[in-house]
Amino acid sequence: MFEPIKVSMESLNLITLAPMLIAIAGGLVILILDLINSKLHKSLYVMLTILILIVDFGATIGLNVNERGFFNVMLIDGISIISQLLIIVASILFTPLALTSKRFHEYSYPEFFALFLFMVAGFQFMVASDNLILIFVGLETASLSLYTLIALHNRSNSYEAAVKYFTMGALAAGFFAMGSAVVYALTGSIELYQVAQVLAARLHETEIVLAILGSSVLLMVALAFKLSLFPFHTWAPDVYEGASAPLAGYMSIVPKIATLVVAVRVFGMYIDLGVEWVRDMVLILTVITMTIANLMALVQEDVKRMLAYSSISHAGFIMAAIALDTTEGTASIFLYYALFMFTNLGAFAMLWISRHKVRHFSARFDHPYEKFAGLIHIMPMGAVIMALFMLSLAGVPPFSVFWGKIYVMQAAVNAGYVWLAIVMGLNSAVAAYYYLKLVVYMFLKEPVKDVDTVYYNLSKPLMAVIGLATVATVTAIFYVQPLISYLYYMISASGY
Amino acid sequence: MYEMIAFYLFSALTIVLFLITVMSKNVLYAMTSLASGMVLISGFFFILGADFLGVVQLIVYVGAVMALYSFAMMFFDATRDIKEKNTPASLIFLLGGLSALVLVLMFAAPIHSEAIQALYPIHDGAGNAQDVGIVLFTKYLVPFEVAAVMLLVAMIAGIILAGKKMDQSLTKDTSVDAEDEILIQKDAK
Amino acid sequence: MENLVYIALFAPLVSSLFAALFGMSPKKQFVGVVASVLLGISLVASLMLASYVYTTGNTIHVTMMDWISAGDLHIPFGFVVDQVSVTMMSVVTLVSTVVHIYSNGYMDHDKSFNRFFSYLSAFVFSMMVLVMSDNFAGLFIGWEGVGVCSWLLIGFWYHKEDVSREENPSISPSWAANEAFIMNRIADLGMLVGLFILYWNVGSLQYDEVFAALPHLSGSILNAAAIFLFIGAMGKSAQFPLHTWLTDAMEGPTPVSALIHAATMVTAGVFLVIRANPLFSMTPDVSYFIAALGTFVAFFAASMALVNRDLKRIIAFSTLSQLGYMFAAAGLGAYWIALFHLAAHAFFKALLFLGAGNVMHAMHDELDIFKMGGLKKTMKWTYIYMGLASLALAGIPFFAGYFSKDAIIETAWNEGTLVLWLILVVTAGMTAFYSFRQVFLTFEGDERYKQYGIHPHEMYKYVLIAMSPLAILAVIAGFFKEPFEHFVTALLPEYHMSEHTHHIAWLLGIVVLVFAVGGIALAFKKYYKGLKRDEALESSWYYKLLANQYYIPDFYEEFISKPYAMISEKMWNSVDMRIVDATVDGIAKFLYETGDGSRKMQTGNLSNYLNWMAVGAVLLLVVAAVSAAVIG
Amino acid sequence: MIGLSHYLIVSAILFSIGLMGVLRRRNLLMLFFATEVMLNAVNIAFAAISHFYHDLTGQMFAFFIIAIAASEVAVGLGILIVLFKKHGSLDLDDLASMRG
Amino acid sequence: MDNILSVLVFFPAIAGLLGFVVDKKSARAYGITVAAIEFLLSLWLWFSFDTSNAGMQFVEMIPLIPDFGVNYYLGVDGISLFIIIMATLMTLIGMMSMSIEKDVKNMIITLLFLEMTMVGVFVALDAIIFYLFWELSLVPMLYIVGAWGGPLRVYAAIKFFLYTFMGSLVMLVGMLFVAYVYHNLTGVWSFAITDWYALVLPVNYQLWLFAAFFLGFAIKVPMFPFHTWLPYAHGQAPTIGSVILAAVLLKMGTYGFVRFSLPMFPDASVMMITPIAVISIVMIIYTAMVAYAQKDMKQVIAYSSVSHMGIIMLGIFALNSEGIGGSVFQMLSHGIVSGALFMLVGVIYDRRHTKLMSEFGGLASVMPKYAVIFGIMLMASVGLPLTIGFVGEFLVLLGFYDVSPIMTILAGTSIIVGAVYMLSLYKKSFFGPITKEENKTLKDLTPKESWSLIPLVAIVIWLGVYPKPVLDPINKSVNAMLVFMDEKAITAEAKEMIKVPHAATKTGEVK
Repeated sequence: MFEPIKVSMESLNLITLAPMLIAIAGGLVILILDLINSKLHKSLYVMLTILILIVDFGATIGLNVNERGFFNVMLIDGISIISQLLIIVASILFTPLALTSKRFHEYSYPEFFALFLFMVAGFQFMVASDNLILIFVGLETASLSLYTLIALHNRSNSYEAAVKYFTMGALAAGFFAMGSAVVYALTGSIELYQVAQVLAARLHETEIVLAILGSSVLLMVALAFKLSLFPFHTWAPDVYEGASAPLAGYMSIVPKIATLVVAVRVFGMYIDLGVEWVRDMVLILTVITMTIANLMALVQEDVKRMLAYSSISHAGFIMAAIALDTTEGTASIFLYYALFMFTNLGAFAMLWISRHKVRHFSARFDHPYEKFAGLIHIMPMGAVIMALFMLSLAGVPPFSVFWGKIYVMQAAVNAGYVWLAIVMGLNSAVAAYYYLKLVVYMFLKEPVKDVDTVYYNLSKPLMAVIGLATVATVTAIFYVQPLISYLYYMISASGY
Repeated sequence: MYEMIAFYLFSALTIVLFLITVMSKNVLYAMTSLASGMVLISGFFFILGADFLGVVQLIVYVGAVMALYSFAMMFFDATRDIKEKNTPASLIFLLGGLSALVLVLMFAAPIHSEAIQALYPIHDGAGNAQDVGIVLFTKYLVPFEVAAVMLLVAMIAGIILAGKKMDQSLTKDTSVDAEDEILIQKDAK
Repeated sequence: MENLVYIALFAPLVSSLFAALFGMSPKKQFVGVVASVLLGISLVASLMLASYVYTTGNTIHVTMMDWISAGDLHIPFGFVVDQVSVTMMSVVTLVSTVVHIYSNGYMDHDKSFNRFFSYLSAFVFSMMVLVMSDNFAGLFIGWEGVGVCSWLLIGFWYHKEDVSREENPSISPSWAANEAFIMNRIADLGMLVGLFILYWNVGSLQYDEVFAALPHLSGSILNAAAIFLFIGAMGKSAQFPLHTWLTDAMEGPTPVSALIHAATMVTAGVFLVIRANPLFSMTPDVSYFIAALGTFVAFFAASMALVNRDLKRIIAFSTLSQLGYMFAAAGLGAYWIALFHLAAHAFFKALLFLGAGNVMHAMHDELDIFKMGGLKKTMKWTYIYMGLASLALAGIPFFAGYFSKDAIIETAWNEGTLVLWLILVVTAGMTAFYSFRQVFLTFEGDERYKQYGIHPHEMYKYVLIAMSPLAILAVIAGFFKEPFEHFVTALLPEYHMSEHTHHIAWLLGIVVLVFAVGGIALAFKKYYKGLKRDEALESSWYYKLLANQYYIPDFYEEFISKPYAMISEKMWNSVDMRIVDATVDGIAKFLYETGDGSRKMQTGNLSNYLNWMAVGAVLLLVVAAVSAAVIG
Repeated sequence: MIGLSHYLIVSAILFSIGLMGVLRRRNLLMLFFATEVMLNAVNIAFAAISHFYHDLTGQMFAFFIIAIAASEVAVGLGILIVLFKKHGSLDLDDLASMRG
Repeated sequence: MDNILSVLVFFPAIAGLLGFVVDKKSARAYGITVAAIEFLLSLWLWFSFDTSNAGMQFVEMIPLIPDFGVNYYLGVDGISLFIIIMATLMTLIGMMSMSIEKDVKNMIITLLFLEMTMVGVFVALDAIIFYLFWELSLVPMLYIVGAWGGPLRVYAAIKFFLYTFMGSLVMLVGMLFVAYVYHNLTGVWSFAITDWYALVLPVNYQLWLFAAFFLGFAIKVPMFPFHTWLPYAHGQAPTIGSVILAAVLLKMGTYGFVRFSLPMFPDASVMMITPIAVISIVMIIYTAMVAYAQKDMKQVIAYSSVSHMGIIMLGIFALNSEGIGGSVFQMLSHGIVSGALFMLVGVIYDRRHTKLMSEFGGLASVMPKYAVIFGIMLMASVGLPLTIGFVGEFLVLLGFYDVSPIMTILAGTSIIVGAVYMLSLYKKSFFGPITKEENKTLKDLTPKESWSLIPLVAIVIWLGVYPKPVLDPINKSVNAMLVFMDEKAITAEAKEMIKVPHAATKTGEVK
């Protein structure tokens, strides 16, 4: 009884789908290759993955700003492009870390790379839509892949990590679904641009204030879990510890970028509508998060766990920018992550190359501080690079994270939140302590044990990644300008 | 009228069944009640005119998911009573109660607005499956395909995680390193 | 003439630097000779300048270079040679030259011979800067410079150990040096403040500009400036209550005591008052206070000298007492008389000290006059010199002291300050007594030193010859009073006795003379035949009070030094470490412990994690509900 | 007459029951059951809203939630299997080697 | 050479990088050569400096992040010129006298990087660049204290780093706020200090911003009660570390006040005169007393630094040409004198491995040269005329007298209490008999030590006798600053307190 539906190819704007399709197709190619010949070496898959990601990158960067595609499900605005680019760059940096000199379980699976590419596609979908369904499905695709990748490291800690992450993720998914249901109930739509319109009309209805606030809370719980905001952060240290170092580094960046994009879209909408309560909620959560995580990081005995807490703190730090709801604030998020990415991945890569299969230094930890004691005497170059990363994370100029930090703080000041900037500053000072602790161990202490080389896992590709990260960290001052102007252009173009 | 009876009946039953799922010490009871509850939920879907959804609910949940769970239950040998050191009941009821209270307060409000126009309206004359089909394969084709990828991921994940290859871990085995690899950078010093 | 100014000024500096070159080498006789010659050159230059100024009445003003200029402040290195400064230059260089020559003999066994000359010449240079400067800042340079040299020279025998106050009232040379320096610094602060007051009100520190501007200033400012400048003078000239360092300064080698702590440096305070006479003449209240304090110190110091047993300390107290006389004169407005007494005092006091040095040299550094006696046999010339000097000091007619000191006493009468007059007269008697007590106990009577196994010997000839100019001047200086008055009053305000005073001057002179002779007679009676100790007297409270310097050093020790040390200790231990630093560490510790505490939420148990998540969610929901209720 | 609120309240109650289950359970398998309860509760809400707004979006969402739930089960059980092989237990309390 | 400032900043850093290649045994010679070249370059800067110009010279400006207003913007005026020269000089002298045996190469490289940051702070005219060097200077210092220090070195190093870091982050927020205000008013982003000078801020903004900058600078100075990191840092640092720390790093704080706080917030500065003067007086007297209570020679000098920094602070807030000029001069003098004193303590530490005064006594007998140089430095430290220490202290007290006579008298007690602890130190260590057997055979200064100390002695006396070549350019820039502050001040009170010297008004020296 229905008329045939006529849809023109132009109106579908399929190009908006191209980046994700490339990643998915790449994943399928890897699976098929494995079916054809199961003896192929992992280096092939690594390079293939990188190539696919490069093509993906090319496809993404070629997208036009502010296009919608496929019945308005796809949304290619400025932040979707830049976040996709960041995701792809981080993934490209991550991939070569598979080429360690020692063998680790997950890389023996070609499926690892396929799952990885599906995960990237999932994140890309997540950021490239304002439809809660697609966001949810993308999120779950990525998350399910991620759980698997964690578990594939194949040792007791990684199962534990996967289970914790998975279970809490399932609960968060419940909250996301419920939040979407409330939004849907309020507006009859789950596409944020429609939601915003309807909500704007309904804001005056006092009876449904609770529902509006409640919807934001439920969505917040789900996103805060992903962003590891207090008190939804509890999984993060354990999962980082259980996962392999590169994956932990990856987790501290890519899922957060993707979730931040969603958060910008969702909470930006609420704040734009004038629901100040949401802004307050975000501010309170972020301030608590950066502070508590910092304090807990102070007392860690393991570098990786410390970095986990530090990542939580950084996430809180940057999430605060959402509450500002200014173009600068939003730009600062991406600037920060663009700069933080290299440093943090570099730091985790440094941990990765120092990873032993047997724990020489501590019964529980892979990377206790003692392991790095006196590193300056053993491997001066390694110590210096690690120290650079630590100083950068601590926000010492002129290293990369500093520029992100002042840009965020400037955004806070500009938006009238001077107190927030001061809190950020003081938190950075506290944070400096635990980063310094590692520097102190490396430079100021004598080696504890005379075990074989600390950088047990070193290989040329890893050196290349670390070298790249180092260069990016040190020379940030020279590329911040183009980065800022690009980000600012993209974000203001998409109206945030 | 029928709708009302059905609603209250289904509501009461699902609440009880899910309570059993949550409270029971026995996996078998919990799972059975979960399955029954899901069947009743599909009943809600039918009341609400979402026939296709009801069918999918029956097939996927009651059929596939519960089957998976039963296999898992057998694998884990979890037919015995479960001994759990549960979280203090007071905390659970406090949190559960509070959340229920706030959510109920939220939903008790006149959340429904007549002013809202349906974007993808249900056509009264047509079957639900047709309506769903048209929307799913136009507007929601992309999510649908992504869901396919997601299922593929789930499949691969299930296969490799449960596979034999996971039994032996290269991550912990230092003996495999010697034969490796082209990319070795020997002696980092 | 400018060259002469520079020669007079820099010859001592050259001497000092030359000696410093050999400062760490063993004794080199030529160092002493060269130093003495250079000082002689300075003396000659000074005398030539003096004669130039005397004959022409012109003053010489040279500006060498800029020193400090910041904002509106401009301080040059400028030197002025006028009647006052040339007098001081002549006195300083004369005494210095004698002391330099004397030191060649006195220090001949000291292994730090060269170093000594370096310090001594440096002192002379500083003193020359002090007296020659044409501005207050330059004066302050010299002021501090002599302070440092004094510190170096008092502590010359730095290697001596600290001993208890009972054993040696000055504890040790290094202790005495520090005491002198720090006490002077207290006064210097006053002086600095005086400078600041002048600068901010006048806009300059040049003498001529300041003095020219004084009439435009208000009385309170003038008073404040005068008071603070005088505080500075009190330190250098060891006026009560900053006097204790002077006697302790006797720890230095005796030539140092002669030059610095008798003839020159300690008179810098008097010099300052004389120099700044336009200021002090405009502040009669302050001047009167100066006179009163001077008088008090004259008596006060003399009283302590009465019972002291230490040869050098007696002379030191006497110096203090005479400084009191000078201040009395200056305070009463008789600036030229003060200056005259300053010069005369320099000669006979230096002589007295050098004589004491001879005795010390002979007695192997024994200073207790109770252990001496009968030295006249071996040390005839020294006896003569010291006798002459004591006569001059006692104010016996026609010796230098008679003219200068009597004039002061006369001034006190003339100003109608009879109380001051009376005290000064009594003090004159006491002065005569203690001077001759010392002379008799040292040179006459039984030879008590023998039981200590000391074999005294007379000083070298050339040393004795070198001392002779001082002896001659101690005798004859008084006769130059008239020309001197004429000379310096070209610059200083004239001071004339009133008609009435002039009329009874002879009577006043006789009164003083009676006291002086009475003092000598008493000393003769008690001590000429030898030492007879009077146990009853020595155990009396007043004797003890005097012998212990009115317990003032003990008072300072108990109520200033020790509390200062104690408070310092407290400040460090209790305040700095326990409060300030502990707060900082406490904050850090608090943060760390908060971290440790909040880490407990990471139990590792998934169920707890889920609980946290639910708690967070429910809490947010409840807050949302409450807020909604509030908003709605 | 049964309105939207009725359905939504049922959904809310079921959601809270699921939440209580998540909080209460220490056995991972049973915990997964509780998450299923939560998702199902949401499905009721979506279906009801869809019905009252005459809008298909809600059904779409519910449809995808079912798909997601199914995938989660697959992956979750996969992880549980490796965990069980390793630990021989599904009790959460045995699973706390990483803490602090 | 117009880009001499860039050369000055980056020459040591590049040399430091190349230094990794240099052989360990030649590292010291390499370092000294580089430092000497750098010093000569800084002297060249002085000779090509136009002393008649009160403004910024050798200005370099390259946009770095134009969208954000960050430029590579360098320049010197009379105020910073000599601090730069002092920094290069003290680095050179410090290296010459260095007695470290362990990891000399690392030390040299660290020092060269430190030199870059030090010079950078004083030439930066862009707040972000200033902040960059400011923070970066902590890192080499952390390493120096932490790696070559005493038993508590790690604690001391971290305390130093975190304390300063904390303060400067608050300052950073202040900078960002100024930039924000500037942007609001002009529509342009700029972090250039010279642009900021043109901002006339309302008084309440000034006060808050003053407070933010104050925290950053005051910790660095260090002002009471933020000073407790200093004794630890000095106590634990190796000699070279203490020398650089005391000579240059502390000056960054006071320089910051002169460069930022005064010209940017003239009204707030005037309002803060009394509180800051009170703190300064507490610093002067209290820390002098604490210094007197110390048992360790180095701690005495460390606390004396705090006391002297109090004088400098007081002079800055005299807000007249005498006071500020005196302060800037006192920065130089304190740099050289305390640097020398730390080197001197290092000399004895190298011989005896202890710094406790009770371990010594009578050193003047066995080490006469050492005692002489120590004595000269001591006299300079207590502010003896004709040494470098007097000029600054005199001008500061003179300048502040105009603000408050009573406070000046209280602050003036520094010449007394300073003498008390320094003389007591000298007496305890150098005077008296030699009580310890091991002190009897101590060697006097080696040629290496002498040759590093004698230039300092020469400077101490030269600038004490003839400070004009240094004081004039300083004075010129300070006068210009005062004229400018006076014009900019909003409140009548501030206009009255900021004293423009007649010299500046007469010649109409307006920037």
